[in-house]
Amino acid sequence: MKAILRIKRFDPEKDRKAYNQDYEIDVQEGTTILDGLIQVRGELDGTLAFRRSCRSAICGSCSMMINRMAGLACYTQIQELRSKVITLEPLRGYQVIRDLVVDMEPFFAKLKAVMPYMVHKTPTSDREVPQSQEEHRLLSEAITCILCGSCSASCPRYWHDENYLGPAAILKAYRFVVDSRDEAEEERLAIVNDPSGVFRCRKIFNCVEACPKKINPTEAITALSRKILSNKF
Amino acid sequence: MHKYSYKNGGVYVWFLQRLTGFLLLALLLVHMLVEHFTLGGHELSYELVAKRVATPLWKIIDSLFLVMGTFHGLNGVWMIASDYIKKDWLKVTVVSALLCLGGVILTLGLLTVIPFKM
Amino acid sequence: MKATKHQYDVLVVGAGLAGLRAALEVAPVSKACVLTKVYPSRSHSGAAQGGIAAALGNASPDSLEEHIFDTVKGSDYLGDQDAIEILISEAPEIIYEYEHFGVPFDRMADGRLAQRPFGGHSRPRAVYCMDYTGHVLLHTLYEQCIKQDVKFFSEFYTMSLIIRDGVCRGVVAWDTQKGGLHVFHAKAVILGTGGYGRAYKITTNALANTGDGLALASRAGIPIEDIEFVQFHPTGLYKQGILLSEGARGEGAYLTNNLGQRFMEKYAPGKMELAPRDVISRSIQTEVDEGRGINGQDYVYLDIRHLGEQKILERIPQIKDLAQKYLGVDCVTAPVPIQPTAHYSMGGIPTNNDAEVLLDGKDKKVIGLYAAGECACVSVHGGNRLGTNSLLEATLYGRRAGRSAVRFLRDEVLSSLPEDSPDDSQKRIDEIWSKNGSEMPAAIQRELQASMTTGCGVFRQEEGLRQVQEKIQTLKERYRKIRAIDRNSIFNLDLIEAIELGNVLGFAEMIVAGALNRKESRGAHFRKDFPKRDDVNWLKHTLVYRDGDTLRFDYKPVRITRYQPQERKY
Amino acid sequence: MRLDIPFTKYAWHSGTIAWLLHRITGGALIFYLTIHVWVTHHLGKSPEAFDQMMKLLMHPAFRIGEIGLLAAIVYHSLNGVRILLVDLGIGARHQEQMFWWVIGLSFVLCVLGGIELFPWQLFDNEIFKGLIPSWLP
Repeated sequence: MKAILRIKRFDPEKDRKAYNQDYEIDVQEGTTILDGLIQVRGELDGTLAFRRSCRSAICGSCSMMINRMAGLACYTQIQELRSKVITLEPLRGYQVIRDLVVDMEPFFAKLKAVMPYMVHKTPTSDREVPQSQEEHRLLSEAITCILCGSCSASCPRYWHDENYLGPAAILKAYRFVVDSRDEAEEERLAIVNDPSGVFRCRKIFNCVEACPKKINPTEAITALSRKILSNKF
Repeated sequence: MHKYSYKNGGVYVWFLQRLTGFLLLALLLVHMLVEHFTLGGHELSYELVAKRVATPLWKIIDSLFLVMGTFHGLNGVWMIASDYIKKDWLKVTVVSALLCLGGVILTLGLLTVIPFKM
Repeated sequence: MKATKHQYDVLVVGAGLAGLRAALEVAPVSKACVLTKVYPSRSHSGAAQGGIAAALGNASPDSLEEHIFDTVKGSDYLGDQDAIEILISEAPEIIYEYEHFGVPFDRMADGRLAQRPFGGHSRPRAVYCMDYTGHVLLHTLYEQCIKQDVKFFSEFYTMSLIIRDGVCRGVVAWDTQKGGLHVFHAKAVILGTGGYGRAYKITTNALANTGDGLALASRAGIPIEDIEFVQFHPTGLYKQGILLSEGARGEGAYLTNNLGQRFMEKYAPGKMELAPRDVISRSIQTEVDEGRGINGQDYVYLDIRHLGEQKILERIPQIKDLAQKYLGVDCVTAPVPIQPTAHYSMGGIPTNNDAEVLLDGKDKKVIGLYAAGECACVSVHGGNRLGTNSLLEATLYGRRAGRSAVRFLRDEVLSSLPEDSPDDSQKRIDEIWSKNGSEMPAAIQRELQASMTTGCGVFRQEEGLRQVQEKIQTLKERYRKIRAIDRNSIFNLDLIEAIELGNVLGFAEMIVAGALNRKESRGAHFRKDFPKRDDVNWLKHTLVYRDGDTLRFDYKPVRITRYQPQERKY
Repeated sequence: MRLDIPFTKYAWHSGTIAWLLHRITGGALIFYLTIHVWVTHHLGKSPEAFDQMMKLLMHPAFRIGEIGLLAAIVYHSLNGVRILLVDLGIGARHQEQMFWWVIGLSFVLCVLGGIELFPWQLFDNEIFKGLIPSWLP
């Protein structure tokens, strides 16, 4: 079977405008978009640039717009899409570096802004800090985030506001706020209670649809909102 | 880069928007029950409406409805606008315009409801 | 083209567990930075699933001695026992340090860390977080690096080490995002560059795992130790090679052949599915070779059904997701097709117990150069690594590398930077760009991988290895005529892939030569023509030097302290 | 460079539709509220003008407008409840089902209210007489 990848190309050293280029590739059962891209690079056009690494949906490198929806190239099978022509574009809401490669620095900068690390204020013993299985279960979803950026790239609020923390960063804050061992809840809530923080979420749920790890960032955002509110009373 | 850490990023407004939304819905149900079922079946006449509006309880209810509706609505408009506006001066302009509009609606509305006599 | 110059106290190359852990040691006390060819959170340590070992004795009584013995026995007595002892005795400290860093390890009912059984370990001692252990460890270390404000150079591809007169003075790196060479001048360099699974067709490794660190070292005249020992993970997703954690078998999964038998009772009756990886991989391969693969094909089943949906979702959700996504198999209702897949390199850059790189593989150090993790060979894994020991080794020896570097910095002045340092890298880039050949790098890589998988896989023998050797020679010829059409500097994947292919070809040649050279079977290295272990002649480490196009072998003895070699039976 | 594809070109999920409809109906309602307050203020003092206005409002065009108003109120309210449930931490995992419930319920309520509000007098002429079922009011 054949399929066409319609890839948004842009090379800052040559092009003034982005343009679409079509590549016809062979598709078998199980061929992913990433396999298709590797085929294009290996056989058709060596100048195509994209990020890739683990090809098993754990590193988060190959996030891009697939048929106008943010997702991982390695986690999307071509036959599953049921379209003859598949459009591939760089992630929305990010600066394009070249072809499908975007500048992730603002994304990581936002992650850094939410104090994404465990804070112990009371000294710890040389053994583990105890945690019950119920407390641990609260984390089990948020810790699987791979920081691929698909959620932020799917969020209309994120597209229009370069300051908005976005689902991924807020989810990271949530992961520490609900961790029974962490002791910096107040500081972190103050950060996400920014004019560009949790209250800018518009409950569009695109992030939930886009997440390759099936995480629900909206739930995390509302949980933080409620925590901020209840701390005010 | 934006510095994230702010004491109040809109938690009260966020909460009020949800609270007023909920109360508006409750009042709307009361309104529907009274207006269209108890009084229903008739064509609306000045007399019927005026009799209701003139009672103090209804004055309070109507005023509440007006105040909350104006807040909920104009804040909603501001939420939509703020998603797209990036320039500070434009933000200030839009907020002032919305506040003026809110003032006009509230003045006109309250002037209609409160002094109303049969 | 003029290279941009930077000056630091310590450079860390690679941002996996070893690199990040080393960075955490050096960053607070010196001017340090991390160079990584992907973003730090993308490193392949994150793909580890099952757990990290330490004899905490939470789930059952345990002792350091048992862990040490398991590791020594697992290594087929090729592991250096003093290094293993360090690894095992500092393991609990590493686990608790991780826990304090914020790793969300799974818990027992009483709030202590839960532990699960793992292949080759006689006790349940793998501390884990579902089947995302590597992922959470990597992200936690990255978070700690953010806390320490570690400076990262993301998407910088390190092209060469600057070593003059046995002193490491920095590295030359290519900025993938913007293009251009950068010279990083430093007192100390720590390598944590990971493995080389991309030499094989069926592999668990990422597309980025092209063994660049080994290439850097061997080009600088440093030998590579025990490179013939390539671990094959028994349970890779059929055709994809994607890792399905040993944690599944730790939780109780079965391996079955086309007759529905749990065939491991023939090969390791004592341990069944929890035998070490080399044993299970060979068993699967034997079943397949003798026609007992499912439908006569080259795979067997990993059967998790009896665990029940709830336990699967709680303990191994990622496996369920991967099997569903890539094979369309729901492991709750159907067995998952699996095959052995290239996973880990026991060998690497020779280091001593303080993670200092050894110029002659024995005792002469390269001043200011350290290595840790998969790219290094201490050697704690010997002929075969036990599952969960690698995360431990990467972290522990990453930390030791960092500490050694800090000790070294105290009384060290910055040695001068050679003027010609970027020239060699520039020459290599120019050379690739000047080629106007017709050979597709992707085709060369594909043929190499196919040839390595058939000729230098789970089972090896002279004839097959010779064929691979010849194949590699022709591929190297073809590599001289490759086509690299992309001349841009911004995100030039063509250039990087061409360089990586050169690296892959280089160490593939070493693996095959090493495998041909070692005329015995030990651990993961199994020669059908020499099926017995030969302690008289081969209880020693191999060191391979590269002198231009030829390879030279040297050996060093195994350090045996407590446990004398005996027959290895499970 | 930033490629800004219009947001309408992003894949449409139910959540996007719910969000857009909520904004559109909300905008319509605040517009209505403003007009409503304005009109009642000017009519509030005079019974004659009020009754005249009521007559005008019986005009088919206004009745159909009122059905639109009803639809807007019903959808905005029900989806408001959906958002409230999400914000309360109850509904974040069921937002899609809730969206279809909102659409379904809105439809039912609009049909019921629409039958009540529809200007059936439009059909009070020879051409349509035969077409109207006898059970309709």
